[in-house]
Amino acid sequence: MHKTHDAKRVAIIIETPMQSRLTDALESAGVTGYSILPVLGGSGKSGRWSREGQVGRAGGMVQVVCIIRPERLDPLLDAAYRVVDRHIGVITVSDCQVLRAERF
Amino acid sequence: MHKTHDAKRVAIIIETPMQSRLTDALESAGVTGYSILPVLGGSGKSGRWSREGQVGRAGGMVQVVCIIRPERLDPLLDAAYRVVDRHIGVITVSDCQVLRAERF
Amino acid sequence: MHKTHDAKRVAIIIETPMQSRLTDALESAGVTGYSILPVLGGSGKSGRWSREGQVGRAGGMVQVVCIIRPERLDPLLDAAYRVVDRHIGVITVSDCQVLRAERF
Amino acid sequence: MLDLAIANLSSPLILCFVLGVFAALVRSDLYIPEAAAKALSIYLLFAIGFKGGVSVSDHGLDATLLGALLAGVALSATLPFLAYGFLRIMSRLDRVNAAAVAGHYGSISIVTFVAATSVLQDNGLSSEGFMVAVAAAMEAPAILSALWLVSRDGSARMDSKLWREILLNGSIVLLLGSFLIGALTGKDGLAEIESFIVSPFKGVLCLFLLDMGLIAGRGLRDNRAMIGPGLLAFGVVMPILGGLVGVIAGAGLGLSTGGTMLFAVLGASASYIAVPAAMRVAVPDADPGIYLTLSLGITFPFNLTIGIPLYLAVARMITGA
Amino acid sequence: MLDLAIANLSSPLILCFVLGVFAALVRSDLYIPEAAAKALSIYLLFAIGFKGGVSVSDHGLDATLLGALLAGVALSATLPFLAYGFLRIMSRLDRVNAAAVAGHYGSISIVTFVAATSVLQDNGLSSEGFMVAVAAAMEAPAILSALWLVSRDGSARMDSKLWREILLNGSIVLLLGSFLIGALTGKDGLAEIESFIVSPFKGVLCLFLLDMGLIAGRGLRDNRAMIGPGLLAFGVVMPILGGLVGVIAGAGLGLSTGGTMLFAVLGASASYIAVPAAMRVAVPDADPGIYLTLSLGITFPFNLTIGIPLYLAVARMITGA
Amino acid sequence: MLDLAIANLSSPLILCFVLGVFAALVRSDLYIPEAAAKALSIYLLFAIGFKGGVSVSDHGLDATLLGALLAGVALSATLPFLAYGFLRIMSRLDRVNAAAVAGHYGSISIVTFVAATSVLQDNGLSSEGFMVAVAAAMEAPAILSALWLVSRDGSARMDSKLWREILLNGSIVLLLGSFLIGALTGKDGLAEIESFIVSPFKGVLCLFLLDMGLIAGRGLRDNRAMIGPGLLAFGVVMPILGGLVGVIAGAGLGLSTGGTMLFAVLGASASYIAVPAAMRVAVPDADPGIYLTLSLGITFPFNLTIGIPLYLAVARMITGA
Ligand SMILES: Nc1ncnc2c1ncn2[C@@H]1O[C@H](COP(=O)(O)O)[C@@H](O)[C@H]1O
Ligand SMILES: Nc1ncnc2c1ncn2[C@@H]1O[C@H](COP(=O)(O)O)[C@@H](O)[C@H]1O
Ligand SMILES: Nc1ncnc2c1ncn2[C@@H]1O[C@H](COP(=O)(O)O)[C@@H](O)[C@H]1O
Ligand code: NA
Ligand code: NA
Ligand code: NA
Repeated sequence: MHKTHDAKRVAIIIETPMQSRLTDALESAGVTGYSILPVLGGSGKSGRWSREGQVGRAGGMVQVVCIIRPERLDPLLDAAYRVVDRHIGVITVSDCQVLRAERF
Repeated sequence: MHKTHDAKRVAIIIETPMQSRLTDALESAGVTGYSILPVLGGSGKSGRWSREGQVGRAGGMVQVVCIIRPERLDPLLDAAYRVVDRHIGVITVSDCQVLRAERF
Repeated sequence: MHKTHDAKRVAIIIETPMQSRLTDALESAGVTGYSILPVLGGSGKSGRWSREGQVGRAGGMVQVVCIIRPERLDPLLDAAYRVVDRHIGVITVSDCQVLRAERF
Repeated sequence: MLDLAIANLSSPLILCFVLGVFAALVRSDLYIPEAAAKALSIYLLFAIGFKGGVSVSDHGLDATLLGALLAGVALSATLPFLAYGFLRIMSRLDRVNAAAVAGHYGSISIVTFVAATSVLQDNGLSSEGFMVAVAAAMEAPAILSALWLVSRDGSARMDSKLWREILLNGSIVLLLGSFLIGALTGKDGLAEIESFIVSPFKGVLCLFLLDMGLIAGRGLRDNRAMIGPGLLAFGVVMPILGGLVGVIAGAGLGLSTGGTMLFAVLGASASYIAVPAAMRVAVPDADPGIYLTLSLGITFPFNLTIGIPLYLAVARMITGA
Repeated sequence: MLDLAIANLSSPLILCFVLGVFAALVRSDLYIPEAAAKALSIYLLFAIGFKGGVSVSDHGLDATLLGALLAGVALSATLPFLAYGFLRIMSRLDRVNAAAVAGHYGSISIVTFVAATSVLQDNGLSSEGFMVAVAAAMEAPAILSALWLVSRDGSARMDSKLWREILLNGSIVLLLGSFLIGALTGKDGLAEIESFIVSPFKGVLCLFLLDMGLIAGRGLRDNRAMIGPGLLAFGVVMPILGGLVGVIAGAGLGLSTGGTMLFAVLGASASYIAVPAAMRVAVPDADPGIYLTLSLGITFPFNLTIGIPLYLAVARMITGA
Repeated sequence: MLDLAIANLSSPLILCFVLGVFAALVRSDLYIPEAAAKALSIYLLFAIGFKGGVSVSDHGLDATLLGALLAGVALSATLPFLAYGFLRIMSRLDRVNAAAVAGHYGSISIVTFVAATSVLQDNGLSSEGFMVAVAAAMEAPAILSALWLVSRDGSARMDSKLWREILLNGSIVLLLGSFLIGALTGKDGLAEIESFIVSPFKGVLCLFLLDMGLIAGRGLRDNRAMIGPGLLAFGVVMPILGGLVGVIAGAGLGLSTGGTMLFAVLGASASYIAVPAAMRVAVPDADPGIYLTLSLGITFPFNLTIGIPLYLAVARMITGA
């Protein structure tokens, strides 16, 4: 059996123009790793959107995913919250297990 | 500490030609928000597939992700199930916490 | 109410050049289904990266997601671990529920 | 005829397709990104539609257009029944899969059409510009026939949303739209964008066929097992039959040799974009591994290499050119 | 003028845009992949910048360039105040949304500019090559004015990072960069890549306008409800006003008829890339459904169809050509 | 030579690359989508391969081809040892990283090759068409040498799957495939697609070099710290050395001035696609930040700006042209 360790998976869907502000804030908050996933479209309070045929980045969103140790969750959420704040965006946290915990 | 609220994360991997039927059904079921993520390829009972070089949409799949309040899960699954039914597709539900619960 | 079944969601972020080795290993380990999601960029011990404008595949990563029955987790992790081993990559496991369990 | 076949086989177009098939079969990681392939297809649809429209504005419309449209619709609607019959005889496909496959063969492949126009041009032959509109008109009727064949045992789902999707699918809208733009702007319009849609056309088609080869090769590689000898034979015989019916329709309408040959190509070619998408929605139980492999992996290469010169030769014979 | 408008309306460029709008309104699934649309826009920026630079290297620089740059910056910075005033009178937009919209109208739309140069060319008119640099210079100042308008009640966020993003955004860097490359390499440089950036230009623009039509149509379809009669009127009146101011500036600077018309187009057009991105960062409370729909769904089509020939006619009148 | 260097530096090609580096260094958000960059590279490989093939079909094959292929393979296989020695002396890289870097310098960069053919053309020089095949042949052997260097302490993993990936990687298959297609279809084939693969070639290369500049600049920005003075020196000295060996090989084989210069470019250039991918699989402990920054951030710009004119001058001298 593989030894796994408890961790938190934070997923933040955020507008593309705010992406670098978010990752900068995460890095300042001591987050050492994250991945950015594309989002093709969606729907929410501010209506439907889709990336198809768009040229500018204003209209799109991305999903930033961080796997972190549970004890680091609060500073991360603080940092993320400060950036997302008045912007549209969805922040979710879920439990997970990681292999190779020494990398986190 | 940030106040988080229990929520459900429903992820539905579905064939691209069925995407708009699914999101229409979700909206009819009162789902107020979802995001659509691209899927590059995969494998399952019906074999391997990949989006590379494809022109038509028949061959691809997307992942529709909804974060919802737990009490809304059942109508959502009903709606999703009715669409996916005889189609290929994977529906998973997991627990998560959301910030800014007022938005859901 | 829909009958759901416990399952595990394994998400493996791995370098693109290793993708086919990973999926081959998963298939050998009896995994019957997985999906591959694109990753646009990220940051980790080995620095920041982004797919923008890249021509080669060396620089990118993908996320391989498998939904499996809990009892199949260990062989899957064995297989994944053997491939990822000395490579960069993140392996997480989380709990989820699936509909249509007969398909897994 | 043999000369023509050899000339055809040694054109860069075919060789690019062959290269793609080869690369897929040896599992090279050569690939064309989805967005690039889509962009190439948009270019080809736009260019072929526009040029068709210009040609109509040039030569004027006559009664043949209406006849050709009607004949095209009739062909598209009836060929599936023929195909279905053959499939039930020649293969062990169940009704649902046979109907789904049949729908593909009533409808058309626009790349095959495009490749055929390029062969016509190499042979110094012209054709009726409105054939582009006929091609667009032939996309959908076959789907209806296939669904009718399926729905007899209740496994097809048809709704008004699907109707809209079929009739307003991107290829039809772009093809007819650019056809209209070409018809409205005529030679002047063409002059403005000629060096975009005319001169590089064949080179773009080369790259697109490379991509088609990659996809067809991958399909063959992964789904070979699904295609038994009966289906294989169907994938070759059906286009010849459809081509013959097309030739007769074209010649009967009094079209030029080029137009007659294009009619044959429309009859012979099998859809691999519009129909598969509709089948996934309406006939989810039909296996895409069967209909896509047949259409893309067998019939498309057959038409590209042997079919097109064959249809041209027959069209020449029958129109006495 | 009417002739010009009709000629304009029946050019492939406009018709491609119309096709896109139509496809979006009938909910066809026609789309141009994001990567392809971005590639087309890079091509257009590169080509227009390069050709502007070559033209400057050809005709030499004179004092007018500086004057034109200053006038452009002034126009971009002041038009938002005019727009803001109008919006507060003509519509019920709150201050934040009014300011955000106003910023778009001070800034410019490079596709409108590109389409205008293409109309000039069709009319055998040339223009000052440095107008490309003026266009680049006009992108940002309006954002500052808009933010100033917003920040009076503290709802705007401005930081140095945003400044860098605005001033070094991809379009500006590519436009000015290729302008400089064109200016440095001159006619020889142009000769090397002419068959890439000159001949296919208009065709590429056609496809890009098809995409713009798709996006504008989708915006109109989804956000129609947000645009009341007041905003609709603003979306048409404001470009005419901005165009007039631009004509006056251009003629005042002694520019050619072509240059004067381009100045009008810069004044009349509204941003839909740089300003929206900045607004999302700095003024998140403003609703993109309003400013994008106005800019892309109302003003862009207006300029493309009626505005451009109108500005050309006025420029001809005022420069006495 | 100085003239040539200056002419080279002021060509649109180089300036586009410089623009890309600039944009990356000032952190502009200018970017070329991955799919578009990939499409550009497919175009360039297809065009250069095809033209090489046509030229071979034109001039016929002679014994030199075989000699050139063998010399190329030998060069690719041995240069890594030279590079490895240098690295161990000039830098503090450990064995694994030194071997990984060395592999890059034995292999080749096809864009550098493409840029060099374009410089040749500007100088009115032709070259042996088969040099394209030599380029393809030189991609892989260096990887073997590098793995041999690494595997002495057991840190490399080699399996048959990796072999297939290296030998059948997309670039090699496309380059050799289009070379063969060009050789088979000859001048007639070229005539069919000339306005696609010849006329716009340089413009496409401009945009591709813009993208290369963006990537190289981003690499330099983020990984500057990894490149000490020793590695920096290596990144400049090694291509000169490799270039010299290449010139000697080319002249020794009796190639034309152009062919000799291309041989130098192959020797001098460092891989940034095929080898990095192989290294990630087989030598995961080697740091891509080092080998990619060296190859793309130092050696590629050096070759593009100074190297190519230098190799041309030396080739002219040695071949007495
Ligand atoms: N409940 C949700 N689940 C998943 N994604 C959501 C949800 N709500 C919003 N989103 C995403 O966030 C974007 C903006 O949401 P909103 O701020 O509600 O307009 C939407 O377009 C979706 O892409
Ligand atoms: N267990 C699984 N985990 C993740 N994705 C799956 C799984 N099973 C199926 N899929 C995805 O759904 C597609 C269709 O699955 P299937 O219907 O089994 O052929 C596959 O190609 C995968 O992309
Ligand atoms: N904690 C993490 N959360 C999410 N993604 C990560 C994390 N750590 C690493 N990654 C991803 O894995 C890549 C390689 O990580 P590393 O090996 O740490 O350089 C990063 O660039 C990210 O895309
Ligand atoms: Na047919
Ligand atoms: Na303006
Ligand atoms: Na080399």
